[in-house]
Amino acid sequence: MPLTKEALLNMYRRMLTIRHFEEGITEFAKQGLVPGTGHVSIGEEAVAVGACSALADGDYIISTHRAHGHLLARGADIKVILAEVLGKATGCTGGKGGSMHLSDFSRQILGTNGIVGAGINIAGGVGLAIKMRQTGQICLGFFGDGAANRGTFHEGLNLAAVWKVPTVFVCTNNQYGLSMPQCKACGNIDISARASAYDMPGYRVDGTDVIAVYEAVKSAADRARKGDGPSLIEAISFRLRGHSMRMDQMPGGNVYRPEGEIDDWAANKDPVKIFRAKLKELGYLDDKKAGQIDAECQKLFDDAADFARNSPEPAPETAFTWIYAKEGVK
Amino acid sequence: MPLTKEALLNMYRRMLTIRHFEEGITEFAKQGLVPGTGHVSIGEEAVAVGACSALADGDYIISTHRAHGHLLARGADIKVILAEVLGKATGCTGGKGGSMHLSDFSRQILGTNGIVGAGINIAGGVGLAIKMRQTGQICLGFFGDGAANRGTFHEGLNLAAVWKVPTVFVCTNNQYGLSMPQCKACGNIDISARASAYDMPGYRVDGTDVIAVYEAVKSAADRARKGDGPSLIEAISFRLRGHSMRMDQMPGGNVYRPEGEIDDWAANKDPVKIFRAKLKELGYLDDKKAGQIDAECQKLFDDAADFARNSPEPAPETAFTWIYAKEGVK
Amino acid sequence: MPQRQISYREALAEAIIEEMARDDRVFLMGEDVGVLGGAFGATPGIYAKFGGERVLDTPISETAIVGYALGAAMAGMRPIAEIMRVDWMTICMDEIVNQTAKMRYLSGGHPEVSLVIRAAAEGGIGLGGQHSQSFEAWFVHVPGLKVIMPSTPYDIKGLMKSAIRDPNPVICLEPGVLYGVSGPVPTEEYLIPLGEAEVKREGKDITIVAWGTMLPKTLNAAQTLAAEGVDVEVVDPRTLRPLDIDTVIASVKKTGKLIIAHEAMKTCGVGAEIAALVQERAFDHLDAPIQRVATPDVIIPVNRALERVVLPQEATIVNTVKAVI
Amino acid sequence: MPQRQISYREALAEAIIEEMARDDRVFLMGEDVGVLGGAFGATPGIYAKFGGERVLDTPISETAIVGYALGAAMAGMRPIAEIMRVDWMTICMDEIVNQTAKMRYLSGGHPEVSLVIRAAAEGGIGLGGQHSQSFEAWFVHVPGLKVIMPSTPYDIKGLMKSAIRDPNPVICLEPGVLYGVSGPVPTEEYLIPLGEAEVKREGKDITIVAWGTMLPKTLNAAQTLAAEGVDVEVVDPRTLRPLDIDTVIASVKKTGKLIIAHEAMKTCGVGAEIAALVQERAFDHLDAPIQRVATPDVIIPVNRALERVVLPQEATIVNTVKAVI
Ligand SMILES: Cc1ncc(C[n+]2csc(CCOP(=O)(O)OP(=O)(O)O)c2C)c(N)n1
Ligand SMILES: Cc1ncc(C[n+]2csc(CCOP(=O)(O)OP(=O)(O)O)c2C)c(N)n1
Ligand SMILES: [Mg+2]
Ligand SMILES: [Mg+2]
Repeated sequence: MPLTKEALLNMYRRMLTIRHFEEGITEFAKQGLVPGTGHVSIGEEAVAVGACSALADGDYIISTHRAHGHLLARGADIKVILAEVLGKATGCTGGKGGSMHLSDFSRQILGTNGIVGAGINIAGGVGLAIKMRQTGQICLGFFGDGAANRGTFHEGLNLAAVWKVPTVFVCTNNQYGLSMPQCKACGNIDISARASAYDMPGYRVDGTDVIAVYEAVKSAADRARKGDGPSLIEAISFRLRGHSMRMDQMPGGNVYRPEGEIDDWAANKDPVKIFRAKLKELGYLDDKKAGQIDAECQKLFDDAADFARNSPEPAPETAFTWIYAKEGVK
Repeated sequence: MPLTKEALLNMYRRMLTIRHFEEGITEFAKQGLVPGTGHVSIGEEAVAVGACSALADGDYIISTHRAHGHLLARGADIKVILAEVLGKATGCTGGKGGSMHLSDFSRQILGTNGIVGAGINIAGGVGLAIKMRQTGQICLGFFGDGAANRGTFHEGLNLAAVWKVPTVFVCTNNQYGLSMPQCKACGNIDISARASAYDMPGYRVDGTDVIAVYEAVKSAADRARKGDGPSLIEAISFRLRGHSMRMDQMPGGNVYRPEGEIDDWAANKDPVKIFRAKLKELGYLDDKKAGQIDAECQKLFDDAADFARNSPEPAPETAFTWIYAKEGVK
Repeated sequence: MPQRQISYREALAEAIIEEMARDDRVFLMGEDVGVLGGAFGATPGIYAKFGGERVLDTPISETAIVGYALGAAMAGMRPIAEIMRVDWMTICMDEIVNQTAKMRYLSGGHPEVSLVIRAAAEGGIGLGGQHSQSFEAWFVHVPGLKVIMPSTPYDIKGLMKSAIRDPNPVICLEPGVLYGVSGPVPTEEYLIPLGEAEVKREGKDITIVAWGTMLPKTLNAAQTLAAEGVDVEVVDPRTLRPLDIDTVIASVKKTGKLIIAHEAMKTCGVGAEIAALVQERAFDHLDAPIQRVATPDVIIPVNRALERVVLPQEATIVNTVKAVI
Repeated sequence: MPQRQISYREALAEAIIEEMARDDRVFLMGEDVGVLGGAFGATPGIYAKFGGERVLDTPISETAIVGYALGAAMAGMRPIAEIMRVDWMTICMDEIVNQTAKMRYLSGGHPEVSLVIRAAAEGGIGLGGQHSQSFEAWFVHVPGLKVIMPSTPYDIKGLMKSAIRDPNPVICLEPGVLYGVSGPVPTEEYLIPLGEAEVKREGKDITIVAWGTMLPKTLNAAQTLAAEGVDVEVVDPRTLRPLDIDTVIASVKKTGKLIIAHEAMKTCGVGAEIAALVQERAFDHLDAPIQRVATPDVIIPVNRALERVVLPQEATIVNTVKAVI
């Protein structure tokens, strides 16, 4: 069943919302408004939106340190997410987790992680719970090309295969793990091929093509929902910015990137541009409509920014809460 | 270059020495002479001897908890090893490491390990040192099918491939990791196939055939020595005893094994029997000669047993040594 | 209450079986927990009762064991994850410390991260340096975790049941040498709240706080000393985080003297924390410096005689008491 | 000696560069240590000097980083392995604790296991719960390891050089917030022996033992207090294992009062060990209970104001001193 015009335009909207969000917080970071750091996914929006569009209501996701896009693609409240990135009381963890710890339990977004590769096993475990509880959901676990070299990738995918849990593993291969080009970090750059080690289907898709990502994840999700077990999807994409907002500002913070690479990629690999062109080709979008959508998405961010910036700082006593849940037999 | 008659008979002697050693210590364990436990490799002798016979003097090995065979195949002193298994002062660690911590630094046997899968990275690191020092050695790292599901397998093999270290990874797939049948422990039982994830050659060989193991390891060793990097060899073999001497004696300690499996395997998969038949077929062995060799190997063990049993217990003050090396600039 | 004598491992298995019967979110996972009932036979009979759907054998993948347990807990289950020995909790410290312990906090207080991670601990079994350790101090250092270390059949049963019901992650360390030791356990159901120490023996001359393998050794030492006229009070914290320091302090206020006995390495063991707290809160009640009986900072040898040299014994306690008194 | 002002990171890089030039067995490995010079820029200039043959970028594989370093050490090299942050040493605790720390012992005393494992530690940078921890107490609990935690450019240079030459595994924890802080460092070569504390400020009224980020805060507090007539002696252990307790005790015998200040969580931190040792060995010299200034048992928040609420500050020290005096 091909995606409708409306669905496609919604996907475009989501991609653009992510883009505006991350360009916006990059500015905020320069102004010193972001505590710590944050990792923008500019250039990777098609993976977030393609993958999340393939999910049903009630499906879970588990994500990484580079997660704003996943959260927004999955429908989390942009205001709450932005407030969290700014460390405000109205953020999803009241400013205590920041950009690396975003979640929305009302939407089954079970959280992101500051430890690379830690989410893979957690996503498998969510799949295990789904299977044991027979709820018909699935879980989507995002991770990066760098994370794919951690032992947790191996243990997590193998166990998922053994137990046939309904988890879809989505690797955003943005070609770098911090300063490490993917081609120097592993013996075989084809991460999807590792799936065969676990007798699991593996797909390599163009991560700048939101529809390709959608289709791959959709079929993996269908398979998982039917009880046929996990899949691994590798989406080739491009990190158009520095590793983190902090490092992007640091002198030498991008020293490891070949000269011209970012410009070249921005010109040729930008998924938003690519999708916009595609939608125009399909006749779903013209310049006017594109301008309108752009303005809408910018406004979403601007409203969120008003909300977040005007939100209170967390009260000092909140530093001590949530460490333990209250006891009590349930 | 095919193996000479002499070489083959020496391999047979080594296999038989291991067999007698492990049957002997099993008896000792029943008599309560073995502190803690120990893991015999009865049924897996062809892997130890085939692999170690493919090494040159000066090559390193790193091994596992199930290591007596590797040590003896590599030429360690049977007396010292037996003394260690019995926890005596004359053992290779003076009775402090026991069966799981055997080594012979004069023969580049850098040790065995009580932590499943921990040796894989260490073997890679030894390979790294060889490469940096350009000594022309190689390192052989043994591990089990169970260990292959640990994250260290993934991290260790990937990095070996990236750095092209001269390490040969040998997986003894004896079909079980403790009570866990290999077929239930991983998505794809073909461990050798995982090598492709690292763009490394992977071979699956019959681990009851000492010559097949020798040949596979020899070609991997040659490749490593030439600077072409690591390989993974999976040798299919059969654990003809319980997981450990302790568990073999425990009621229910073998409950997980299908009825008749051990007898069946002992009848059909015993590498010593198989090799003996082969040598006879080749005309290298007759019953008389076989009897002689058997007696020789038994005597090796008996002499070692005399030595070890008559060796002193470690002195109490030795409990406190070797924790730190003395400082001093070298 | 009617009582029976059952072993530590039977009491542990009973606790798990009762809770699995009571709450179908509870399940057991780990290496060899299935038909084998645990590599140390710690959990017999559970698989026979509940089968492979709720007793899950795993591959040798310690990061996956804890990571999956955590994920399952976040999606509403209440896993009991066995890591065979605390020595290889080293492999999954990220999953325990950075993930499980912090997940509720880092998720805005939303999920109940209700799971138990169990492991055999301590030595005395001739298994050497990588199989004889006790890292309770590491876990006690980590906010977000609770830590129990029960030493009797009665305590493991009552505390394990509470741990399974607790809405927080609980680390349960089980002294491996005690699995086969029997003691009285009621036939009726009971719970022991986490965070309550027990005075295992009343006395007036000196307080000894002891847990793990050191608890039975301390009780024996107390008997020996009683014959010599020294009346020892023995306090078993049972839960190490949160630590019931009040019970310890009340005892010290009575006796004026304190020894802490644990099998873990002396330096930076939990004994140091108890000593620090007691000198802080009962400074004027102490008649003598607090002493610690613990394994000196060594690696545990396999040879049984050497192992006895390094692990603290009954005699070590007796001698320390005599030196303090 | 002629001195210059250089930053902590420059001093650290100098130490490594000098030792790599001196001994070709020494090399550096870890994530992003190559052209980037470390994710926190902790090791600038080393790659430019020695290139990819001796400065090895690794994949994100913490178990391989330490395991390979260990294997290389066993085969005669002297690696310096960087784990970017101590928070993810959780991933390779088996490699550190069961392998590296015990390898010499479990190999019959044969190999020199000479390697350094370095990591940034502690918070104060707004990076939150998984990026702000300090686990020195865990490593101090492990026989076979040495642990250093230098807080000044002078100390990191002299101690790092000694650590690289030491025939044992050394864990070096570097307070991340101090990388950019400058201090005097001689131009000539010098070494600081492991295991020697330094009295960073002499005083007669009270002793404060402090390390990591707490050292500069304590020195500031001491100045504030001096203005109010309280004369604080500040002892920096610099090496936490082996700990130079004698210097601490000598100071306590002089002042009669002790505070220990560290950023790690209070419960089961190294402060507990020092308190336990001092009350044991200087019981009669203590005029007041030993106090600990540490992070209360919480998870570190990202929000900078909240982070300041939980991490101990100069004022915390000043107030604690006033309460004790
Ligand atoms: C276990 C661990 N090691 C290292 C880091 C530091 N670090 C944070 S992000 C990152 C790169 C991750 O690469 P990848 O998985 O490809 O994700 P990307 O950043 O490209 O989205 C590194 C090394 C970390 N947070 N956790
Ligand atoms: C990390 C770790 N997990 C679990 C154990 C307990 N254990 C010891 S041997 C073993 C089975 C290992 O299986 P495999 O690697 O196939 O080797 P085998 O015993 O078959 O030779 C297990 C689970 C351990 N020692 N280390
Ligand atoms: Mg990446
Ligand atoms: Mg096996």
